[in-house]
Formats: sequence, structure tokens, C-alpha cells
Amino acid sequence: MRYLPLTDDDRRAMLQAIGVADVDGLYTDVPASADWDVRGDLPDHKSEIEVERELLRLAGRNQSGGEGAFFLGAGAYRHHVPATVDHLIQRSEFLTSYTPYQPEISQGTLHYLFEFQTQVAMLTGMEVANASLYDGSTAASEAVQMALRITKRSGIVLAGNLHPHYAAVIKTGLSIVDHSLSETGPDPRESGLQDLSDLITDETACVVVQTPDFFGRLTDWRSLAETAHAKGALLIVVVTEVVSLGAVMSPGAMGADIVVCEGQSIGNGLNFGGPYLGLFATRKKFLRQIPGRLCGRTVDADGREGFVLTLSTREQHIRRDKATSNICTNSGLCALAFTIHLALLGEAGLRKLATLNHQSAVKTATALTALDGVEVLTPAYFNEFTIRLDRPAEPVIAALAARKVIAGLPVARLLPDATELSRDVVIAATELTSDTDRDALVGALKEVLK
Amino acid sequence: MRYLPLTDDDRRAMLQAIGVADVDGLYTDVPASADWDVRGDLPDHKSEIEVERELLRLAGRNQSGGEGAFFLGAGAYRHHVPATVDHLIQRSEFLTSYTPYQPEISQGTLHYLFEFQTQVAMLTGMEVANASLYDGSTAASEAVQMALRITKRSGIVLAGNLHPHYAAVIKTGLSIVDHSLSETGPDPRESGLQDLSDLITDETACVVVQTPDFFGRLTDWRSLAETAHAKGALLIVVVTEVVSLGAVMSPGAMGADIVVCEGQSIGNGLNFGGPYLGLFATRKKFLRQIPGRLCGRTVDADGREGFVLTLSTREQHIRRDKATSNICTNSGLCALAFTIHLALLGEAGLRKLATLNHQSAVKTATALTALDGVEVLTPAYFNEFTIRLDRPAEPVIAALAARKVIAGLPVARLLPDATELSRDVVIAATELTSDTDRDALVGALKEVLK
Amino acid sequence: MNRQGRQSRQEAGTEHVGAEALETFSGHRGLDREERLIFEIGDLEKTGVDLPEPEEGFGSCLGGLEREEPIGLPGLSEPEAMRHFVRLSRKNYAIDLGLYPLGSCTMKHNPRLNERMARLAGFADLHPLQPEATAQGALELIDTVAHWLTTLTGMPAVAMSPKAGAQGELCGLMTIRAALVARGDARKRVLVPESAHGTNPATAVACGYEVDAIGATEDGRVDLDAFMERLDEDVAAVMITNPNTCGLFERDIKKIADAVHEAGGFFYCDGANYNAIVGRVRPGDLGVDAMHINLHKTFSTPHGGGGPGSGPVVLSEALAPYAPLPFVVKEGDAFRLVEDPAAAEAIGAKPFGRLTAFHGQMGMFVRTLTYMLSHGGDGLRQVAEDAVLNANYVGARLEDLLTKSFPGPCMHEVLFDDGFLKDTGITTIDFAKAMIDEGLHPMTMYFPLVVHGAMLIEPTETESKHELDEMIHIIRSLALAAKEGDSERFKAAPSLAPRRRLDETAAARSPVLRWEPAHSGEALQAAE
Amino acid sequence: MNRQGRQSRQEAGTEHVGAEALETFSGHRGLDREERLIFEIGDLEKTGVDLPEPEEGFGSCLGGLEREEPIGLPGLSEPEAMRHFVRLSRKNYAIDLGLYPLGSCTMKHNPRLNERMARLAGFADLHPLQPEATAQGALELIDTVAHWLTTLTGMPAVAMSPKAGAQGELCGLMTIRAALVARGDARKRVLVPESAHGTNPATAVACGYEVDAIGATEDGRVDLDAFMERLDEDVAAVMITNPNTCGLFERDIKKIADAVHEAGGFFYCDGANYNAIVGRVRPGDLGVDAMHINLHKTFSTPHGGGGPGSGPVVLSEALAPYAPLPFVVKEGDAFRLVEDPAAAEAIGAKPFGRLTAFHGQMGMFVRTLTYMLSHGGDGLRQVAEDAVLNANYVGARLEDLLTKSFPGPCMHEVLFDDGFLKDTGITTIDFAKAMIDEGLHPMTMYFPLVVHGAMLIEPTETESKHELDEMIHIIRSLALAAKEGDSERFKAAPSLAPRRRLDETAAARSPVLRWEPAHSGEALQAAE
Ligand SMILES: Cc1ncc(COP(=O)(O)O)c(C=O)c1O
Ligand SMILES: Cc1ncc(COP(=O)(O)O)c(C=O)c1O
Repeated sequence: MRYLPLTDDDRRAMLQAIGVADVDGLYTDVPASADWDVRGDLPDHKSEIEVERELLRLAGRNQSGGEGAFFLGAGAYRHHVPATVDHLIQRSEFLTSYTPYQPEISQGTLHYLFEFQTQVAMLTGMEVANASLYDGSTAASEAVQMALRITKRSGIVLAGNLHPHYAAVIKTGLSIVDHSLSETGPDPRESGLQDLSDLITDETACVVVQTPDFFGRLTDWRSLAETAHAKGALLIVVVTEVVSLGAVMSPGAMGADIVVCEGQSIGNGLNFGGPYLGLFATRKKFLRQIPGRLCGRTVDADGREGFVLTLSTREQHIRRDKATSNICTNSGLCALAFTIHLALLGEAGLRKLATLNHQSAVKTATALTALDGVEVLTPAYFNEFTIRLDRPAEPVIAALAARKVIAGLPVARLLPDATELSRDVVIAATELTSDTDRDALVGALKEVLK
Repeated sequence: MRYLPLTDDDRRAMLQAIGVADVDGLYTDVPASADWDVRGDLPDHKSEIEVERELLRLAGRNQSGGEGAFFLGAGAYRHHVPATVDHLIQRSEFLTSYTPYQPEISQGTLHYLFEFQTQVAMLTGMEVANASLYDGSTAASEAVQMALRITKRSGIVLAGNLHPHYAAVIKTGLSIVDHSLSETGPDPRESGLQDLSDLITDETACVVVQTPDFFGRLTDWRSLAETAHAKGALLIVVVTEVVSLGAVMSPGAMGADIVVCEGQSIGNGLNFGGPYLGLFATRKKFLRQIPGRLCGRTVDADGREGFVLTLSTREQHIRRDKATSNICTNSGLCALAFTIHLALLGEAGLRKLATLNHQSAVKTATALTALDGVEVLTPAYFNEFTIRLDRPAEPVIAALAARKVIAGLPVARLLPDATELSRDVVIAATELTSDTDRDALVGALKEVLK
Repeated sequence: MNRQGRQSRQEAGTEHVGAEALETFSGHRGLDREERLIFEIGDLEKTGVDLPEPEEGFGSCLGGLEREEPIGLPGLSEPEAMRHFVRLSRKNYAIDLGLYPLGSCTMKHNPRLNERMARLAGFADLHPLQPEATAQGALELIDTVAHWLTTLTGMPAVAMSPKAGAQGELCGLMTIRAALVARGDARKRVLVPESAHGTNPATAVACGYEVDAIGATEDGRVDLDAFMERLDEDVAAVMITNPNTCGLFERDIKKIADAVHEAGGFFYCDGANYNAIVGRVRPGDLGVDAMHINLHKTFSTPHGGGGPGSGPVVLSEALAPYAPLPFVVKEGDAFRLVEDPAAAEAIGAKPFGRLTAFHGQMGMFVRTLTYMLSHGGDGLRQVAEDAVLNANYVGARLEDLLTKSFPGPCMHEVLFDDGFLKDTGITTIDFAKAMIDEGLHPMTMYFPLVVHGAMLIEPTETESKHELDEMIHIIRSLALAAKEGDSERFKAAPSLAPRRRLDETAAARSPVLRWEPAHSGEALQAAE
Repeated sequence: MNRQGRQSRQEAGTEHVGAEALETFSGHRGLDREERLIFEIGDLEKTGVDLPEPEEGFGSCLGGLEREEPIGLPGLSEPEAMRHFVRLSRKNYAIDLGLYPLGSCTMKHNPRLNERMARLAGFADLHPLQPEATAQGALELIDTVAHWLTTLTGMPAVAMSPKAGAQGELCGLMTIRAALVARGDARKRVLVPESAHGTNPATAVACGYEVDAIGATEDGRVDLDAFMERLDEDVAAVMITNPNTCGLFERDIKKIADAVHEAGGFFYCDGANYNAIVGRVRPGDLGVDAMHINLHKTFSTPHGGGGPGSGPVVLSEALAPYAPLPFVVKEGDAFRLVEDPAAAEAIGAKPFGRLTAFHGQMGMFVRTLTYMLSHGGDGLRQVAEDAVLNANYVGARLEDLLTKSFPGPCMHEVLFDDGFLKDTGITTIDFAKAMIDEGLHPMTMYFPLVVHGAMLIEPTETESKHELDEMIHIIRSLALAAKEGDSERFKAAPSLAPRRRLDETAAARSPVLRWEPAHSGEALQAAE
């Protein structure tokens, strides 16, 4: 087997050096009843050629984004990632290194993590950021837990227009702790700003909103931040489409106390949902409550500057049951991809990319507005908006998919109980969406709706 | 433009440092009539997204090897290359380094070239090998030129069963020098051994044969070597399918004086014909007549072992008009791919690969023999053989291609004048050829021939 | 800010310079280059991405929320970016450079075939919320990986979505919690051995439990007596790592499992060390109720710089119904995702909730399946056996000079303590840093906590005997040097790495966690 | 054979060790690892490729020509191979690591988009002899690249098959020869300036011509008087590099072209330096008859370790008919390959023959087109101008300290000689090796031959001002150090690279060109 360098001669010589007759002599602690060869119905090993064929077969059973017109977002976005990014993250020294616990021979990783933290802080408009969490949804849950620790309160206010998966993950996290939850309902036409403000009390630890929200809508959360702060609550802002931060006012500028993002859009592919990249940024005064790793600058024994993982007394490997989170492995390589892509884009590139996305969405919305049986619900948006059809959305989306048009997310898939939204579709367009794609969508939709 | 790091501010500052007003001030030596912007009808620059789309469009107009059943060889072979190979040759330090003229910071390249030379010498059964030439065909021409220099004779004997492109390249090289050429005719049924022996005279510089020959046939050239040597001529053996050397007696063992190979089969893809890899091996007594680069072992100022390019007094950059060849840029990266793939294979893997190829060809021949209107002409072969159809081959091959079966080379394509071979097809099978592929070939052929 | 690192000299240096003591004008040293931050080389106007031109005069629909102030993000041209990151990468150690004997981390070879497969458009360019009919291959793949994991572990079910081992632990404990709640049994404690990885107690607390730490015996196993003493009806679960973090198989594992079951609790097994037994021992046969498997360890998915991982959790019959959303079910020839509570309930499941958006680490599943198919059902056992053989060989070759903490054969990793450094003035960390100078990554240090100055060596099965012998030579040479009093070599180490020892105390005392533009004053200081 | 390189010490070292002078037990130095040959670590039985199993007892059709004796090829497992080649790679300098200012080599950034495109199955997995109907995209691509090249150069035709610049030269001269032969004009001489690249005279001789070398003027151009003197009816061609190898544009280029045409000869232009004028100056407007273009220089295709390249030759009307086989023609919407003399004659062409099997460097064409489309017809001019600007900037910033060989602006490269090192005892090569210690690749040395101790610096357009400034700082610092007598720094250099200076004389005196198994006695010695 090509991954196993030991030859039979090696094995024999090594067993002899150890002083056992065979490898079974090393497994003597294992109860005999449990020590046997596990094969079940698993297939025997395959050659590289055959493995490749099998994976090609499986990949071939999926309709990839490039195969047709594509308008799906809802928390994961199809963007162009320059070839340079994927090339660089595959450098052996990045791909096959471990967490940088030995800083003297991990400066490569630590250096980019410092850059990553700075980029994330700038992008979100916050003071500090960590070195990544699993993804946006778990970051959101960590943010809520952090708010509970900081405020020592138990009230949580959740916006109904938060991505339903994010809400579910937050609630799963909350299910363990004492808490009281208040929520607004999902509504593509309403930001929920007033209702949310009304729900904040003196017991509220945090209020969680999203921008652009699940339906694509943009809302100015500044007044909500003021209300929250006046009541001693924290404002947590979730961003699932980080490219929007190249065009839209930052959560920091809106007064957010904690910002969590799904960072996938920059540098990372769709990958059917993972691995993704959780961004986590906050105010410096909450530094010691941050979950996950932090990279900091320092000097070496010769006085040369360098970087280390720092403040690890927050972390499980030092603090164990007192840690701020149990996270260990994070999203290092995805963070690298993000850092490279954003370093390539720079301010100018990111802003242009954001403009392209916005224009692409506006063009798509304009084209759809012209259709009978389609109503665009979202007044202000970045690259995603919601439409309402004249009939239930799920069969329409399925019919479009059969025509190679992946047309968007039928809201009912994630909010099956919100029957009033069963005709709604969340539609995203990016820099990859071409006029041809739009024509395909409009054409197919006309056919299906007629 | 993303490849140009200078900003307009940089340009201004630099022009000022130089002391010219604008860049035109640097082009003053160019005749004004020739100094203008060249755009013609060339399209304006495109974004990375658009460039990718255009190249995908072009690639989509080709039927790649994996899209159907594939049986084409004739000097270029479709083999499996492990993912590791392509990953490694893309390491920045390999991909973007230059010819190792500064050995202190090129030991990576020099080290693998030393390994490459050794592998090639072993594989061909020869004493020494160079660091690569462009491809097999130009290597063959260089070999003939070298034989002329060594023997100071002018007679060349070419086997008719040499790959027609190779023969053409050799003749192009010969067209410049005084020479007398004798050739046998192409014949899939005959090795031409006796005829070739008969053509060797006291004026013969070299006789050039191929193994397996263009028609896939294996021939024992030992007696030809003896005849040649007896007459003071050199035997040049061409190998277009190096994988055969894992199963078939080496040219060195047959008595070759110079062996040239197309090395593409190991480590390198089909690439529509290039870049490929010329292997060149010979006896050590001819060392100073070798064309191209040579890497040798030495020590550094601290006595540590290391490698350098050596014997460069043969080469154009030192010897100019006295050089053994004008070659400069060679096939470095392809040689690296070869070295890595062969280091992975090792003796055991290469032999297994060769066996698989041979079995695949035998199975294919067996399946074809059973067909009406098909005759297998080649008695002994490695992974390629020739069949004769009951009608002209070219239209049959075209009809098969339309059925997604790339069925082999109609001999008439490369030997249009050999009308007696117009019904012949050279068919190759490799480790990638599956039983399904064979069934597809047989099925489609039945249809087309009926 | 001087980021040149090594001292640089002014143009007119004249002193005599000896070979390696040479100070360079540039601060670089041959191929070892210093590099600055993108914020110091980039430019707000520059970009390394060529995008289509947006349309001019296009009316925006941003609702007046334009981001007006500069963000501050520097851009690099493509060649500059390439250099920056290539230069940085060269300051890292990596599996591809040499042995990475980090105990508990299973740093094995990461096959490039896996990378190629994960990048097939059919996997990489696939949206998690596409209609299921357009993603049947992806769902089949998840189902196939699940089948491998349940078969290999002898467990009936698996939750695929956890994003890494720690989240797998959370998943396991939440499943246990849900099962207990379902039977109206609100237990409060989780027993965790002292030798456990930090994520175990952290997870137990994150799951709302109190942690009760169990000591170790002389021979590095869970203290069965102590365990029995603490075990009662209030114990929700015991979390045991097996093979444990001392690299030993828990001999009493079945007794422990039986006891905890008897007491009405569950047995959570930390499967981070599954590499020692994969293909040979089924955790299901040992009484395990839940166990996470770090695919990025045992199944070789790369996690450069610290992630990403993937931590599916295999579950016993008792726990299976409570597995979180989503999961894949097969209906006839079609695969379907169960994504919401109603759909789950419809098929009798009672998921405790959802751990993450979407469906888990698909990119890792592709790599894992590629790896599984390559080794085959017949081949994985050899992985475990070679891993164990390698560790024992290292143990055997070092035990005369170093202090092996526990006698007898170990599993996939071998534990030493700092006994052999007694009276030398050299500590475990000094020893480790000297290994860096010798071209090796150190072993895991000071973990597990049950021995003094722990050195935990896990070579993995993808090391050749030659590489092991070289490591053994290096460690032996260093051990002898230590014993002979060559302490300078250790205290000064590393001196040949891109950096010497870094001041971690200073870093934590006044944290500088981001670059700040010079004009905004001194770098960010933590405010507390 | 001791391949450990750096001295290694025995286990029991006890002396005091200072930081960088530290000798390691392993011979490695931190991340800088020594590595042996595959022949020393591999194994005849081992393989790193998992293939399907051949069938047992399968009758062979090899005609009794089985290879029986062992070949001797070592195999490595995949992890071992990965390490071996990654470790080796780290001993190389590369564009991706830093400035690679090799004059005449145009070592510019190699975009990774090009690599991705070249690996599309539609190009990479395409056989050169597939039916044309199944390769229309490939033929269209070749035709498109050809169209770009002829448009940019203002020439009517292009031969696409040459495998590199040198073969392009051969192609050009053979075309000229064929044109002359066709008119019954057997000329014997080719005029080549002394400053020419070695391939020029080598090619002329390979093409059966005598080389007549023309000197250079004071200002680094072809000596027009000398040229006129040598020009006669026996001159088949003049081979001139323009911009020339001194980095200067040949001011008299049109006069030369006119004169050679008048004398019935042809003007071959060596286009290796085309990067200086691409998009701005059309060689066709200068009277060129044939010019090769090194796609691996101007059009950025990677040629790591020395190749592969690609050297299409643009041709004038007079030469076009003689272009070698094969070539692509468009018929209606379809592209067709003309592969044999008969087919060529049928459309009025008279090809001089065939230079290579198949159709040229397709892999390079894909990368070239990707690069062309990225810069665009509107953008390539900026490539040339930035390349020229960068070179002139370096010249301007260095000319006070170094000796710039020729006054006035240069093109894409700037030439210095060793005048500034006079009386220092330091030579061009010493200076170059000191650059290595500073983290830079040296410039081209001792070429062109027309100045003493040449240093030819070509930064290319893909260098930022920051990188240039750093190089300038390094070179200035070194120049000052040299002038101030710090000769030890230069004589001992490099001391910070993976190797110090290597003994090239010894290498050539008794060449060891391959590994030999120990038992077969001492390594191969050249026999002469
Ligand atoms: C024993 C043990 N348990 C749990 C974990 C946590 O796994 P992960 O890092 O994947 O979250 C680790 C990983 O380091 C470990 O070694
Ligand atoms: C001026 C000049 N001419 C010709 C050549 C030869 O080109 P190639 O190396 O592509 O064969 C070179 C390349 O180094 C060159 O610099």
C-alpha cells in the first residue's frame, strides 16, 4: 500500500528490536473478544485508478454550479476564487502543518493569522478578531454564549430574519443553559427593527440580527444598537455574505458588540456546505472572553519580531473545564484561503467585487420583476433578495433544476412551518452570474409558471 | 492588471529618478515609424472569470481521452499519472526556477537531474544519460548527428518501421549535411532485420531502429548490433513507449550505442503532443559528444557533496559555434515529472505497470481477432499492435470517433503514400483501458464494419 | 516598525565576516527570507484580481447603507501575493518536510489524490441547499462514509455533521443528555480522567455538566477503584479516551463500560486515538455508546495551520434516535436529507437539535472516502498495526536512555517523562527546542498531565524505518548531550530556526493582535 | 557515500556551542534539511503507486524478449517520495521566492491561472493524433495564438512547432535556406554579432553555415561599418538580437535590414528580448524576415529547472511558404492540420521538412493564450513599458556606484561591467555569490561577451518598486563593501546557501554523472 513505507523486512527487524514475535504481541491489552479483523462488507482496497473512477462516478451524479445557471445563496455563495489562492493553500508547508504551537518553526502560519485577524477586524469594523471558528453558524452560537458570560444575564432576543440554520444552532447551544428566548417572526418584507427593540429588556444579554438578513434585506441596525446598549445588552450582528462588507456599512459602524460571519465567500468554494470559515470579531474590552485561538505579536530571544498563539488561558488545552469554548481544531486552511484572496482583492478589488455583485442582483431582480406571477419583496439588498411566486415554490424550483437552472432557495425548505412564506424564493446573484444565466432563469421560469 | 505591480505613482517616481518625462523617453532608439501601439483586431483584456470561460469553451470543443474508449498510441501514450506527481512539479521552487546555473541555490534541481540521469541510464541499459532533450523525435535526430560526428562517416540506415515523424525529423536534420541515406520500407508484418543488416556498409555511420517499432512489433536487434559494430557503425535504438522497458529487453542489452526515447509515458500527460521529454543515453566513451546538459557530482568549498552542471564545453553557451548541439532550454519540468513518477513506481511498480499494459493489449488483440473483417498483424508486441481491416481505415476511425471511441491510428494518416497500408490501424492499450472500453471498441467496430 | 527581523547593517560595513556569523545587509540569509506584513507592502489602490468592469451610473439598491469610509485593506498584485505567501510558507515545518511526532495529533501523510478528488467540480462547486435531485452523488458519498464508519466501529449509527473532534464530543454528550432527558433522568456529572485532552472537560462543561476528574494508576490507566467510587446515579457519562493519552489501551475498558451502563450512564469514548485500532478493534465491541472520530487524524484529511477538521460521532442503538440534524436517509435508490425536526419525527427520530449550518464537512468526507477506498476494508488494519509498531519501535530504541513512563507495549504513541533530565537543568521544553535545530518537529510536550514533563511521541504509520532511525539517532544524541552537561545547546535552542524562542509572556501581557496603521498610534493594547 | 553534507557529530558531543556555529548531530539545520539520493533511500521491492493486480498465468506475447535482469530502479512509498522532493525543492531559488534578475532570461511571474487552464482535460488529456473532428478546440487555440503572434509582430505567418528558442532559430534559418535553395542560391555565411547568445552561432553551424562574427561599437550596438564590410552575396542571413543582449535597441536596425535585403540575404531576428517591445513595436516594421519568440519568456510559461519552452517563428511573406510541417489551416468553420508534404503542396506550400513529432508545445500554447487574453490587445504594451521602466530605474539608481557599460536609456535589461571592482580583487562572480547570501538570485554574469565581467540585470515588469528598491539597496551595499575592501564577504560567499561554492573543475575533470551501486566499485569515471 503506497502510504505505508514499512517493508516486511522492516517490520520483522522492528518486531525483533521490540522483542515480540508479531504485532499481536503489541495488542495484548485489548480484550481478545474485541480484537479481530474488521472488514464487514467493506470493499477491498483499490488502485489509484479505480479510486479515481469511483469518485468521478459520485461527482458525476451531482450537478455542479458551473453546469447551468445558478442563483442559490442563503448562507453559501458561489464566487470566483483566483487560481492563485488554491495553488498557495496547497503548499506543503501550509497544507500539512499543524496548529502553530511551536512558533519558531510556524512563523508562516502565525504571520498569516495575524494578517487574517487584522483583515477580519477591518472588514467587520471591529477592534479585534480571532483566528477563526468552524463556520458562521457555530460562531453565532459562540457569540451568544459569550454574551451570556459577559452580561451574566439570560435573555436572548433573536431576529426572525436570521438564517434558520443559525437560529437552530444558537438554540441548540442555549438548550443547555438557563435562558429566556424571545423571537420575532420571519418576514421578507419587514426588518423587524421595531419589534426587536421592543423585546429588549433589562434581562437581555444580547440581541442577534443579520445583515443582509436571510431574505437578503439590508437594515440599518444603529438604533437597535442604541436601544440594546441603553439596556446593557450586547448587539450581535451576523453576516453570512462577507462580500457585502465591501459595499455595505460595517456592523462595527452600526454599533455591534460582536460580529460573526460566514467567511466562505472569500477564498473558499461551496463544497456542499463545508469546510467553511467562522469569523469572530469584537471589542477589545471583551478580549479575554473570546472563544478560539488568538495570534499575537512578540519578540524572540534575539529581539526579532515574531508571532505566537497567545492568551491561551482562555482555551481548553490550558484551562480545560474553565475554557471559553471547547474548540480546538478550527478552520486554519480556510482562513489562509480567505487571507490570500482578500490580500489579492485589497480594498479596491473588494469594493469592485461588491459592486459587481450588487449590480448582478439588481439586474436579476429587474429581469424577474417583469415576469407575471413573480413579485420582488426585498426593498434594499446587496446580492440576494426574495421573490414571491403565484404558487408554492418548491415544485417550481425542482422543475427549474430539471432544466439545469438552480434558481434559488425555496424558503419552505428551511422554514417548512412558515406556510405564509411557501411561495417565496431567496435568489442570489454574484459576479459569476452572467446575462446568459439571467436569460436562462427568466426563460425557464416563464415556461414553468405558464 | 494583476500581473503588474507598479502603480501609477510608482511609475511617476521612477521616471523622475531616471530623469525622463515619460516612458517614450526610454524608447528613443526605436525608429518612430515602428513605434506605435499594436492592437490590430486583438480583443481587449479580460477578467480572470472571462478568460477561464473562453479557455473552457475551447477545451470543451475537444474530446478528451477520458470521455470515451481510447486506443490511440503511435508515439504518445495515455497512462495514469499519480496525483502526487502533478502536485510536486507545481512546487514554486521547481516550477519557477531557472536552469541551475547557480548551483548553490539550485541543488534541488541538480539533485533530481542526477537521479533522472541515473534512472534513464538504468532504464535504457546504458552507461550515461543527459538531462533531457525536447522530445523523442528531436533526440533521435541529435543521435544521428552525433553518430555522424563520432564515426566521421556519412551513411545512415533508417528502419522503415521507425515512427514516420521521427524519420521525417531525422531527414530534416540530415538535409543540411552531406549524407547518404538508405531505408527499408514500412511493414507491420516484418521487422526488416535482414534488409537493414544488408544495407549496412563500411560507410555507414549508424543504423536507426525502433523497439517496439511504429507498428508495435518487438524485434531482437542483437544481431543487427553485431553487424553494425562489425562494420564500425553505431546502432541507434529509438523507444517511443518507455513503459515497455519495464517488460522488454533493454536497448542496452541489445547492443545499442545510443538510445533515445520519448519519455512522455512516465509522469507526463498527452497534452496534444507537447511538452514532451527526450531521453538520451549512450556509452560513456561518447560522453563528450552528448548534446544537451549534463549534471555531475562534486563537492563544495566545505567539502560537502553537491551537484553542478558539467562538461559545458560541449554546449552552445560556452562553445558557441563548436557546440555539440544548439539546444538551450530543454524539458526540465517534464524530466522532474518523469523522475518523480519513476521514483514512485520503482522497479516493482514499473514492472507491474508494464505487465498490465501488455495484458491490456493482449486482451484487446484477442477481442479484435474475433471480429470479421479484422486481422491482427503483429506477432510480438508490448502494448500496441497493428490490425488490418477489410476496407480503408480512415473513414472507419472517423465513424468510431463519432461514437466516442478513439480507436487507434489509421496508418494512412502518417504514411499516406504507403497505399498498401491504407487498411491498417495501430492500436494501443494501457493500464487505463478497461474491459468496458474494449467492449465499446468491439461493439462500435462491429457496427461500423457491418 | 522594523519587521526585517534579523539585524541588518548599514551600507558601509567593513568588519571581517566569518561564514555563518555573517550579517547581511538585507536581513535575509540566503533562501531564508524575512517578510513583512501585507499592510506594510500592500496598497489600497492595488488589486491582484482582475474583475469585469462594473457598469457606470448604475442605481444602487443598498437602501442608503453604503460603506463610505475606507476599510483599510491593502491589495497586492498577483506576483507580490505569490511571493509573500510562498516566503511565509517556508518558515513552517510540515509533514511533507519531516517526521511530525506530535502525540495525540496523528500527523500522518496527507495523500494528494484526496486533494484532487475534493476539487472535482461535482463536489467543490456544489451548493449545500441545491435540490436533492441534483446532489445525489454527494448524499451517496456521505452515506457511504457513514457506512464505513459504522462498520469499522461496529456501531449502528453515526452523526456526520460535527465540524471537528471537539464538536463531536459536544454532539456525543448532547445526544446522551437528550437520551437521559427523554427518560426524565437529569444527571449532573461527567467522569473524566485526569489524563484526558482539554476538550473533554471543556465539552462536558459546555454541555452543562460538572466534571469529576479521575486519577490514573501507576501503569497509566484509569484508576478503576477511584472510578467505581465516583460512579453513581448522578453520572450522566464517563468520557474515556481509548487508547488513552498515555498511548495505552485501557485494559479495564469493558468493566468500565459495564459499570457505567449498570449505573444508568453512558460511555463516551474520545476516539482521537482511533488510528491505533482502526480495522482491528471495534469500539462497539467494547461497550462504547458514542465516539467521535477525527477524520483529520485517522483518515488523513489535511488541516494545515490548525484546521479544518471533521468529527463524526458513532452512536449506539440507545443514542441513535437523538442524533442531531441533518442526516441522510436512503429511500429506494434515492438519497434524501432529513433537515428539520418534523421530517425527523416522521421517521421516528428525536434529534437533539442542530450543531451547524448545512451538513458537515463535505470536503473532508470526500478525502476520507478516497482514503478509505485506497486502503480498503482489507487494508486499514495494517494502518493501525504499523502505527503501533512504529511507536513501540521508538519506545524500544529509546527506553535505555530516556524514561519511558509506563512499562509494556504501547499503542500508536509512546510516552516519556523528564526523569532522564533530572539534575541536568534541562527541561522538556529545552529538549524539544533542541530537536528543532536538528531538523525535527518536537513531540507533544507536557501532555498528558499525569506524568512530569511529558514527551508524547506519535510517529504514525506513514513513517519509514529510515526516518524513525534518524529521529532515534537525534533523540539519543541529544539525551547523551544533556546527560553530559551540554546544557547550552538546549538553553539556546533553537538557534537555526527562522526565529529563536519567542516571548510568550510578553505577548500575553500586552496583547498585540492586529496591525494598526502607524498614525493611529501604538499598536492595540488589551484593555483590562 | 556520505550524503549527509554538513559535518555531523557523534552522539557524545560536549563542547560549548554558540548560536549559529552550532553543529548538529543530524547534519540538518532547522528547516534546512540534507537529503540523500533515491538510490540510497529507496528499495527495489517498494512502490508508491497502487496499480490494479495483473492477471496470474497470463500468456505473454513479448516474443521471448522479456527483460529478466533487475533494472535497479528504487521505489519509494508515497510519503517518502513527497518528502524527498519537497525537501529538494527547498534548496532551490525561484521566481516565487524573489527577484530573479537574469538578463536575457525574462524570469517573470508565472500565473497560476495558466497552470489551471493547461490542466483542463480537454487540453491535457488530448492525443495529438486524434481525428481532427475531435480536437477542433485545440486547433482553434493554436490558430488563435498564431493570430496573436502575427498581429503583434506585424508578420504574415508563423511556424508554431519549434520546441524552444534554439529550435526556433533553426526553424528560421532552415526556412531561409529553403528559400535560397528554391531560387538556386547556395549561400554559405551567416553574420552574427559577437554579443549574440550562444545559440545563434551554434544554430547557424547546425544549419550548415559558416559564422562570421561582427564586433560591437563603443555604444553597444552592431558595428554597422564592419557589418557592411562583411555583407556580400554569399551571406545567407544576418542574425541579430533586438533589443540586443546589451539590453539596447539596435538603432541601425532598418539600415541593416535594408542592406541585407539588398544583398539578397535575409534578416533573422533573435526575439528572446521581445518582452521589451511587445505590444509597442512590430518587428515586421523593422524589416525582419524571421524571428523566434520564446513563449516561456515573453508569454510567461513556466520552465522550471530549464524547460520546457516553446519558440514559434514569425515569418515574412518571402519565407512563409517554406515553413515546416505541420500547420493549422482554417476551412470554413473547421480547422485542419496540414501534416504531410503532399497536403502542403496541394495548398501551395513548400515546407522545408518537419522539426518535431506532432504539433509543437500545446501545453505552452494554452498558457500563452491565457496570458494574452488576460493582458489583452490593449494591455501588452504596458508589459513592455514596465519592463523597460524597471530596468532603467535600476540603471539610474546604480550607475553612480557600478559601471554601467553603455550610456543612455536601455531596454528591458541593463548592463554593467566589472569596472567598479577594479583593484578590489573581487570579481563579477564573487559579487554575484555575495548576492546569494543576501537572499537574491544573481544577475546574468559574463554575458554578453562584449564587456568585461558583464553583469546583465533584467528585472522584468512583474517586479514591484519595493522589490527593486530592496535589490538596489543590496547591490549598493555590496558595491560599497567591495570598494571598502571587505573582500572576505565576497570570496567566502555564499556562506548562507544550502551549499557553498561548488568545485566545477573537479566535476568536469572526472565526471560522475550517475549513481552507481556501491559494489560495482567507484563511481563512473569518464573514459577518454
Ligand atoms: C485526545 C483528543 N481528544 C480530542 C481532541 C479534539 O479534537 P479536534 O481538535 O478535532 O476538535 C484532540 C485533538 O487534538 C485530541 O487529541
Ligand atoms: C538571446 C537569446 N537567444 C536565444 C535563446 C535560446 O532560447 P531557448 O533557451 O528557448 O532555446 C536565449 C535563451 O536563453 C536567449 O537569451
